Amino acid sequence: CSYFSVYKRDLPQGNLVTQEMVEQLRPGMSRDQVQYVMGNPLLRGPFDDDQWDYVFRLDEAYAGVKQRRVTLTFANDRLVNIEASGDMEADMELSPDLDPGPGVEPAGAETLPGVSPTPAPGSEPDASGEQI
Amino acid sequence: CAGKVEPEYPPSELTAFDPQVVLDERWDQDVGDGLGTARYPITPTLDDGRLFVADQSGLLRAIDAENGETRWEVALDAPVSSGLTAVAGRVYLGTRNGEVLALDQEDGEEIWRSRVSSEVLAAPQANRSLLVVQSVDGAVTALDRESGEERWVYTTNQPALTLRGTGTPRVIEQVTFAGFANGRVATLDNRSGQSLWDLRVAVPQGRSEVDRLVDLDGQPLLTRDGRLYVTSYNGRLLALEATSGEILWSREMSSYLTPLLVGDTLFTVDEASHVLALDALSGRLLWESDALEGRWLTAPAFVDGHIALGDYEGYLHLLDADDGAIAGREDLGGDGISLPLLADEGRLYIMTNDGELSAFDVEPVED
Amino acid sequence: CASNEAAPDLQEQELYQKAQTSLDAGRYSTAVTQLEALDTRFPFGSYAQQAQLELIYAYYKVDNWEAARAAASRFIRLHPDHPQVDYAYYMRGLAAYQAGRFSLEGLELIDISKRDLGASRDAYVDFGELVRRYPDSPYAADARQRIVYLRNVLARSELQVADFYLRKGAYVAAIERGRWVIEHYPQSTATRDALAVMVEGYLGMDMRDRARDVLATLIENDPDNQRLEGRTFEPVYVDARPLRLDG
Amino acid sequence: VEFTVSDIRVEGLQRVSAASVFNAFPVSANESVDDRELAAAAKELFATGLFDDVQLARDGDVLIIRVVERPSISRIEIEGNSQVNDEDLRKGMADAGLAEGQVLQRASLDEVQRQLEQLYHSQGRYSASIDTSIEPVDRNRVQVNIEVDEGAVAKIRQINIVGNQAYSDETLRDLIELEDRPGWFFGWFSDDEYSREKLSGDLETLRSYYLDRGYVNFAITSTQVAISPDKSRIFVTVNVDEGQRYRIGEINFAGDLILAERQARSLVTTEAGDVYSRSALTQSAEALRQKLGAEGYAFANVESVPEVAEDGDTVDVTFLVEPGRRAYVRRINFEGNTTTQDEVLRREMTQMEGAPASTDRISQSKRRLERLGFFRQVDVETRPVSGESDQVDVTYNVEEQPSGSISASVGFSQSAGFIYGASLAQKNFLGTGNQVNVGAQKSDTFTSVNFGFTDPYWTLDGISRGYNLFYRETDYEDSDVSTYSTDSYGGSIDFGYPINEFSRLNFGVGLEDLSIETYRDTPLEIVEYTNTQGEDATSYKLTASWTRNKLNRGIMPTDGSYQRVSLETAVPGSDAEYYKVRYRGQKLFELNPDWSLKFGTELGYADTIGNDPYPFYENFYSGGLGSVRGFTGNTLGPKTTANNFGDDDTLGGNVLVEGTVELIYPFPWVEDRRSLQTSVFFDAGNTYLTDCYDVPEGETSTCESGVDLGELRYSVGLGLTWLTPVGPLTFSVANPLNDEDGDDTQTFQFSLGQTF
Repeated sequence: CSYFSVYKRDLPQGNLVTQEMVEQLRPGMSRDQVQYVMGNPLLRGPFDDDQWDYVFRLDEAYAGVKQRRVTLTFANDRLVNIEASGDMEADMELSPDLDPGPGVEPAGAETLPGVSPTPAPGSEPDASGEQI
Repeated sequence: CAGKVEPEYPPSELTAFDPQVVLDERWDQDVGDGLGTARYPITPTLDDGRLFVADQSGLLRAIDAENGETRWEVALDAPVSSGLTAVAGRVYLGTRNGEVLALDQEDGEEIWRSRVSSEVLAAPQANRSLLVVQSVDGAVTALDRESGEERWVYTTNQPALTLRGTGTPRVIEQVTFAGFANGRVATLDNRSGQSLWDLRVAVPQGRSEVDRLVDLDGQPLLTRDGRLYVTSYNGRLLALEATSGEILWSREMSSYLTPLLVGDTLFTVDEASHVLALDALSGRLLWESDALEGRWLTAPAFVDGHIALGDYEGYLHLLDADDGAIAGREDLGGDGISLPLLADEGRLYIMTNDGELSAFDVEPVED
Repeated sequence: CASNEAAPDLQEQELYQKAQTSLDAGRYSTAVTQLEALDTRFPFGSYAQQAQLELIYAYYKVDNWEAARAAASRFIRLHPDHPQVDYAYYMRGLAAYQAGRFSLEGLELIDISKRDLGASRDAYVDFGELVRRYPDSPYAADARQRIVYLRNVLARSELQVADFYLRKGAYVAAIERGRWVIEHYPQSTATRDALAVMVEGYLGMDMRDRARDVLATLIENDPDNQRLEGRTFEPVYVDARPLRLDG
Repeated sequence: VEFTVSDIRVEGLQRVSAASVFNAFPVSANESVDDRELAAAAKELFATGLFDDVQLARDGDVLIIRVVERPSISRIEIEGNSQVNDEDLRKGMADAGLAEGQVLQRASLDEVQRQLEQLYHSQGRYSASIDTSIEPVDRNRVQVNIEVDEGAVAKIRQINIVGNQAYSDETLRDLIELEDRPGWFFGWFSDDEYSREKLSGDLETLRSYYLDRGYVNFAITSTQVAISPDKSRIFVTVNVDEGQRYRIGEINFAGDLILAERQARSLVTTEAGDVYSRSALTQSAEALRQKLGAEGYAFANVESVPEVAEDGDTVDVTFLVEPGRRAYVRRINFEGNTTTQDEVLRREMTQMEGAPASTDRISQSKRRLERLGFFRQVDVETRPVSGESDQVDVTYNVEEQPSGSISASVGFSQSAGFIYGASLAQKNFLGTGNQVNVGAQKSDTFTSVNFGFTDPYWTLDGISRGYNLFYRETDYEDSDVSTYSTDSYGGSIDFGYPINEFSRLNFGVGLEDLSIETYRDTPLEIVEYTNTQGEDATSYKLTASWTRNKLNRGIMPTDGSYQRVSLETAVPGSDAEYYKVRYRGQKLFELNPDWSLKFGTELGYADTIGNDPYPFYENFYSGGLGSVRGFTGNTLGPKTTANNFGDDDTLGGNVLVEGTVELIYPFPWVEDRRSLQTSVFFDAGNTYLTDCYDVPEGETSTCESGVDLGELRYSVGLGLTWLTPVGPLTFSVANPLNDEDGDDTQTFQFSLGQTF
């Protein structure tokens, strides 16, 4: 990223599922077996629980967005359909940034530009007026 | 600022008495810095006219019992913590780091030094071939008397809190009688260290760990005709048949000191420092004296018809063996007496806590 | 008048009378001391249970919300099937409700749904329990009204967070916040906006099939929702083609 | 035998109400019962625990229940306890069901007695004894007396470690807390009082000492605690078996490592050949666990498993890595933000909802909240979601503190008469996270108004936008206050954005219109300047700044660093074209949680563009709070050449040099370090003119130009910053060290609303 561009961070969303995980799935598996392989889906089907969406989306700070989706369909609690889409192969490493990032500009550390304390010469009453 | 511990039995005041005996001090000398703040039971020992004494820093000295002259003195680099035993030309003692030393009676030369499992407080006991050592972790180790090599070890498990000090084993040729902190006495076969029989002397009762202390801290007494006397803390004084462990008689009494047998009378001191005289065959109480209650008396010694005891303030007391009446008293000071006194035909050897050794002759008052 | 420290040897009945007079006269802090003394000294007396109820009321009147809630919970635990236990449930909810309110809330100057709603959540749960256990208790009606108000506040705060996550581009987070509203506050009017959030979230992730399912439910439940033009949904933050539900 | 109960009469009641007997007694009037049911009923009534005895009798068809009420406790009297205070005792007893107003249960009284003795014994007070007595008071109520004789703590007279060869008794005894000699000062500071916890703590210290120095097989074979017959002295014997000293052989990893082996190995602080050290292995395991946490495996578990090789003296270590399931954050909640809006907190989060969890990002977000300066305390808690084994909810609990100040003031000075002023400076205005500065001052000789507003998150990525307006008019016509006056008004707008983890860039543009009024006693430099440059100056200002903020806290930081380089120029087309460069740096070292050392500096250089003189009203000033304390605000630096009527005055300079060293120490007796900070400081600073201003013909200027560091002014003093509910109050007492005549000094200085 160029020295002047705005600092951004990667924005990961969803379950980080991989092709190896999907290959371990077998139709007929129970929900628990699927959960053991893939983990618990963060995004369940909107209304019926027989459809689980394993979506992983990585909105990279200085690059595009990579997304993959695996939709599993269950019939009477047995896995019947596996549908994978998006770039399953792409390497989606999470960038481990450790520093807390720039703080918000602490007011008071610097008087706002334009209001430089132009001193009225002579005995300027200093700011110690009494408190009402 | 933390208060002193209020004793269970407040020490009794010393009352006037008409003396029956005269104590004539023959000699005295200082032995290093004595028993130390931990007051290790470094009891002196006597063997054919010679006294062997030591202090807790490892100073060992041989003294002519008659005139108190020092024969030789040697500095062992070992913190002595147990009583001394002198037999067959050698002196045996135990140390704080669990070592056992054998030294030559002639010049204090170290003959051998070997190791047992923990700190040794009881004087090592010997028979013709073995040296039996009891350590604070409840183990009894038998070493070869000649070489110091370990022959066998008998271990027992210990309660979390025990009374300071350990039992001293009573060793004869075939067996060793040993009392433990768990309230049991065991008879061990000297060939293998296996227990022939063991018996519970005291039963732990009460709520707190302190109430449940049942240590056997004295040395079992064995008579020639096979009777065994064992004292216990918070428990009983037992008279047993030595070969089978069968109980002849028993008396509810708490004592952590070794009893004394004179003829057919058994003298013992209980935890309240009452002195009792019992008929050794039946256990019948002959007399009991509570004149010195609460004065933390030492184990009793017998000299010339009298019972000799030391106390925590450093007084030496003599009671008449027949009726327990106070017959003599001597103030030795020396930060108190905790070691049992050594008696030898009319003469008493006393070592105080800060290491003052003195010899007294006991003569009856000519009236 | 009665000294604050209730005299110890007053008979139970006399002490109870004194507490009643303090309550009637509005001297609530004195009443609290007297009722507390009654409770400790005559735990099994005939007035004990009544005193405990009035103690809840007295704490409430001196604005000591925690003590009121604690006393109510204790009463419910000790006398689960007491004829007036519904009052204890109601007071426990009311104390939490008051603890959650802000002075400026009425002026809409500070929108409390954007801030910590711990106390309001407790009130919502307690009123819910009261209405469920004692549907025809005299306090149920008022409790139901407060539940509606609280439900909207809690739902609105969820939607505000969902809105933030839509702007930020964290679409899974936004969708799940929407689902939370639908699952936990089904009767609140906010469910419609929650559906709209989910549609936009799915559009953000280009999952137009899911978006279409949710949009169908939205149109069915709230055809003239302001996010809809006829059967088309126009995303606000997400740059995606509008979603039209044909047929 | 069966009989119908016509009526029930209860006898023996004293305090318990008949009602409570009836509703506990399952049989009611005109019920037919047999003996078995009656016995069961009696048992049930007894089970209430209210009665010592329940008897049933018959008088014809009337059932008589004869009860003996258990006394209830009217008072509990405790004496003799000093080690354990009354409340703890009463609370312990209440837990055991023994409290005033409760029914007396004999069993619980014995239980309490046993527990108390147990407690004292565990403190080494073996001679403690407790006896209880029950005294009837009236109508079946009793008073319970508990006399406690705590006895003294048994003193330790021996700690004997048996079997140690590698380390001497002395070295080992220095490690442990318990001692076996009375302390040096009458035994007061001694630690020779026995307690079981301290002993087990000491044994653990011994064990880790050996395990950290290669003795893998070190074992404490047994420990004996013995007590003297008079229960006043304790003897501790610890038997150890050191075993052999080992070095590290191979290090390898087992289980699912996730990390690259090279990366994992870099986290292990010990390598083959080093002496085996348990603490090094635990630290390495923890480092690995945290790395895995950062990678999203919040439930990771890492263990170091040493295996002693049969031969030689090496230990092979295997790090067993169980990453557990990758964890996800389901929801992030905030508690305690009663005024600050949820979004102000949420936008600081680097950990996203509905995304892989990273322990680093979760704690990183906590630090970002702390740096806002809005909260006194921030805590974070991660709780697993029930039912979803790999999901967690993260809750940040914040404790808000006032982050700004509201002040109104009435002042009086001979020259300006009454001065009315009000100012509001809020860093978190109404909880929106926006910074607002509004100020107004009115007096006979001047009026000033300023308004500033900054939204740090104008865009979600953290681009901030702020603008500022000010108006200032002075009228010294008839007062002898000052030798000249300036009126000015203007405004500016600026944008800032983060360029990396710690640094921000700001760009701004502003307009300022200034007019100068001179009087007969105006200093000559100013008279000459206005003659040559005119009295009005309109300037178009561009500002740019780079800030790097690594301070650990927004308000009263104790660690970290802060740097800021700013450039301000009046671009061509302005009446006076100049540029002004300013550097401001702070570095703090946290010596320990309460003490820190702070170094600060401020440097400035300004010059004109072209050959017009540098505008004097843009000069740097030094002195006062935030600069060189002990000197009156803005009075350090070159002086003007006095006109024959007026006296000289501070002109300021185009070069600024300031520095400070400050030691922050804990104010005694004050627990809450977060709202009060006290320090001892050494300040230095001054302003200089690279070249003097011209004076009218025929006059000689008294100014000396050139930067002479010898002219730096120094001061030493005590500073205090206190977060009052109204805003941060800064106070300083300073003693100038090398003030020369003409310097304007001020020992006490304070300000409200500004932390420096």
